[in-house]
Amino acid sequence: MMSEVHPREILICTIAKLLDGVRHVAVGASSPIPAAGAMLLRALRQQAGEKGPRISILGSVEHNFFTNGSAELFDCAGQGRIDAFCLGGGQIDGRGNVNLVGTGDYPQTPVRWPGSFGSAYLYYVVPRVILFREEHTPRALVEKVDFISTPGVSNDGVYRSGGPIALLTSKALFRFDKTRPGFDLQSIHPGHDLAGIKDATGFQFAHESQPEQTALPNPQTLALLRGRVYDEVAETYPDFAAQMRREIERPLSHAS
Amino acid sequence: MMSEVHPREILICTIAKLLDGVRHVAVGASSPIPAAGAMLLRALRQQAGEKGPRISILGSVEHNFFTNGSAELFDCAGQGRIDAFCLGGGQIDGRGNVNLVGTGDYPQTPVRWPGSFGSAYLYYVVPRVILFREEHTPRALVEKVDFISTPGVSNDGVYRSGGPIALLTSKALFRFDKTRPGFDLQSIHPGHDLAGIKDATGFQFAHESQPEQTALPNPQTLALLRGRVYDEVAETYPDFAAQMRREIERPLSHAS
Amino acid sequence: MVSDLRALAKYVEPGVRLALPVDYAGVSMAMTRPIIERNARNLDLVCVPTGGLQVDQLIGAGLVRSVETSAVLLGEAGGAPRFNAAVKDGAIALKDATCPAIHAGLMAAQKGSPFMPMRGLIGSDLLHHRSDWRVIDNPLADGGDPIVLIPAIKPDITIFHAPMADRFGNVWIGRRRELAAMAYASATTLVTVERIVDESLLASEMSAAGALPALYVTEVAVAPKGAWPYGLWGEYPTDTTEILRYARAARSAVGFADYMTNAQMEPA
Amino acid sequence: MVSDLRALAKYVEPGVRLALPVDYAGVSMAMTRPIIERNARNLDLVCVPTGGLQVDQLIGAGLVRSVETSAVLLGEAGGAPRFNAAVKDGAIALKDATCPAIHAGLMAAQKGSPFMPMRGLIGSDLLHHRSDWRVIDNPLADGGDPIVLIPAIKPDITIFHAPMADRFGNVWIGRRRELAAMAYASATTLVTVERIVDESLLASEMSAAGALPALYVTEVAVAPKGAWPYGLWGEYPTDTTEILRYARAARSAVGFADYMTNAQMEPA
Repeated sequence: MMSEVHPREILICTIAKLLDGVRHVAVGASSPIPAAGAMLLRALRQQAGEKGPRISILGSVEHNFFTNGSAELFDCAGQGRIDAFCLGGGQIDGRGNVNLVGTGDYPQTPVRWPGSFGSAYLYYVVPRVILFREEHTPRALVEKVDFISTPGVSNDGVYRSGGPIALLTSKALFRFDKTRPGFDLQSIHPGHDLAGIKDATGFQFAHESQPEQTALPNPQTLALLRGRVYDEVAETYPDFAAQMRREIERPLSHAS
Repeated sequence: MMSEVHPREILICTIAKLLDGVRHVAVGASSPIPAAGAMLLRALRQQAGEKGPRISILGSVEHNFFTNGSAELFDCAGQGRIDAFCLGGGQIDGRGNVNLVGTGDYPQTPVRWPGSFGSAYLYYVVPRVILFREEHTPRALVEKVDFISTPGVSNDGVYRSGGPIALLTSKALFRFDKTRPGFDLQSIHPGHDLAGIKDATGFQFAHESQPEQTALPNPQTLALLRGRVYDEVAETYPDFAAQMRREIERPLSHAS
Repeated sequence: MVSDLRALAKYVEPGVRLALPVDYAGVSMAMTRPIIERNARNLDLVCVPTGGLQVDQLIGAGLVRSVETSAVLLGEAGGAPRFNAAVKDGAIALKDATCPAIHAGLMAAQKGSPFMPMRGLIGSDLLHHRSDWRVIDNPLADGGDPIVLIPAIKPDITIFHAPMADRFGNVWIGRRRELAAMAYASATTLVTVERIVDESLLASEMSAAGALPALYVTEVAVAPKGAWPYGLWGEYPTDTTEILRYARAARSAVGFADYMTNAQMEPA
Repeated sequence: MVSDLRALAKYVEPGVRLALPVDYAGVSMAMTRPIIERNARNLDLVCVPTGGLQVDQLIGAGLVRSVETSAVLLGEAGGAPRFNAAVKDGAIALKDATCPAIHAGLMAAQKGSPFMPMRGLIGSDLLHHRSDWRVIDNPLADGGDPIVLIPAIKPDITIFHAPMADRFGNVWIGRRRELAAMAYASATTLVTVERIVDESLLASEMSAAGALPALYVTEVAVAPKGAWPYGLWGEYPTDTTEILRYARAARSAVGFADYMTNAQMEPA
């Protein structure tokens, strides 16, 4: 059973669970795994006779509901019409701060990433932000980011209707506790263990002594993903869908 | 010669002169005389081989350059792209204040007019505002308006890139002196005299002892007005153009 | 998505803040009588940015508590008789505004901001009577430079009429982009249309450019000639005769009641 | 109105503030070389809201003094090599922003307002490095409630590429309305298009809905495939191979110079 599920399929299914209940999720044009998670949730809800979430794919000409230019996503979020968003980051730290700008001292950062995009707004006003970074290393998950593109928490009195709820990597799922603030290890993906997670994580996190394993999709969900959902994913992310379909034909390794 | 010029044609030609040099003038959908003045200026400039002003007719589906809804006029004015505008008023007072709301104590005004429209913005930011009111009576031109929809002048330090330059009525043309502030009688239309203007005006104004008569259009200008310009006017204001053409066929009275 | 006008009118609960478009932008006159039949009172109207026949009729029917507007008039037919009478009687609260202030308030809501700054207004009596507007010194200037802040206008409901919607709930508004601004700012948006088309308006770049996405549209109902006696851009002209007929009738409360009882609900 | 690309490039004087669109919105790549040939230095770029190939090439050519942007990248081809090198060398001043802050600054200019308020940003290091942004307590709240004010962004020049213009200078921008926002905010707007059409885009409601009026357009020039190697919506896809080829070449200053000298200026 285990060997039948691709590690990225666990990520997709986990994202679908994290998104459950949202009416509208926005995903980036270069974020096939979050998009697939949102599409899986929609397929599951529609199978259950419900409407399922609206999915806005940013930067896509074909799959966008917007007609008012590139400001509309942010307006829409400001209106409270976007419930969930997936955000990556060059560095993510233990307080949920995200760095999309670069390493070292700003502005002459030795390593420069593209920039903060809309994160310094969306992270504040989208209720359910899922931090998603496949790379789970001390380089990516740091104690303290070198530059706060957007902060995990805000001081009392600062308008903040949204923020991080979880961090998903190739190795594990963390929940964000904004009261502490900090991450709680929720579950470990198959093939990984707590010691390895600790080694790979640059920040401290809370955890059970015996963390759970991340749940695998049941056969029905997996069938839906591999049928209808990959077909839908292929419309926007043809390379990704093709790659997934190639890899699930082959024996899989669970190494990250 | 005199009897050949309709009193409203003097108004139209006077407006064309007041607008001379503007690049873009906005006129109201129910303002045929200002529109005709702007169209006459455009025709004169084009006859001289120049481009002539752009004319935006508000609320007109056919003759508007706007594609961003009813906010665009105000945005456009705020950007400094509208040089001139004609503004009426239920009451206009000697400081250039305009009342478009009603007479008596607000809010339960015994006489209620429609409202201030965009005046409380455009009057501040359009450089050349021509106050235009055909009715020249103590009821319309008052010492002090009952309600300031928009003020003629602003205190030092208040952002104000525009304001009134003139007041044109069926009887006379006034220039606005914003330093005083107040109106200077510039010229009296044919058929009227200073005593009559004083009787008909509710506010004090400066004047020469022997005010000039408002200049009549020369024959070339009149011919252009009665030919090409009325044709253009007729596209947007068919009733007005037809009325003018009927009335210039008949002997004219110069009574207001 | 398609439902009938009475079903749409049920959204208009007593005390809601209701945004309505200017007479040339697509007024859903077809919704006026269903709203009056539904008899939801204490409505707070927001005219974007001015009001006309629909506003006058809702006021005449006694449903309106307050009107925020830059003007109310019947176009060529002159003043709005039931509005003017209600002003004189003090029967409605007035929030007199100027057009760009209404747009600024909606824009603040569109942007999720608490306010928008706006030039003009200082020295106008409009400002004196608007305790919700605030003057501050421009924090980006070196001192002085007063500027007015207009708070966000967040209508509960927007109602308008448009030429067409598709069966996915996208609505074609063309260049009447204030209709989009109203919908962005509002919790609920109810739209009547001349017709429903099969193909998605978002399917071609040409039609998408003038489309309000279904995301902002709560309900759509078909109402042919639904703006009548107003016109609808690109579709049919205003029936000025009918508006003049209303203007004459509505000079008195009795005449208004008579008009509303007996007048046809649809164009002849 | 129609003039050639070099004539358009003459508007780009040294030291101007130049607004450029995001890679999928219609980048006038056809103007990149004429601008570089014209050699106007000390340009202040405003990326709306992010930059790509054109920004990287202008930086590589040494024309850029500062960049205000939410990001610079080459899409699937990854980071922008000349931008990244210039950052590392301190060769350009950075005004790092976030997308809605760029939109807010342009909106302030569009509205003739000195600033727009914006939620978010507080606690971000972006704010610490932007002395032009200001935090105030929301004057409409009862106290506290800090909010950021973004000053108006008024570019001297906006340059973009669109599918078509008419012979009256109206430009069809479809749903890419940030192009209109850029033009509203800018003193001068230069547009390249795939083609000029005879009939006015304002003549039909359908095409008018996606048109930027000539009022905001300074010059239009025809440049077929003018966005290449970027794509243009509804017209042609991005040539990813060419962008990857650039990304590899521009890793070094020498490789960049070589690419700019030898690479074709037009699609094969």
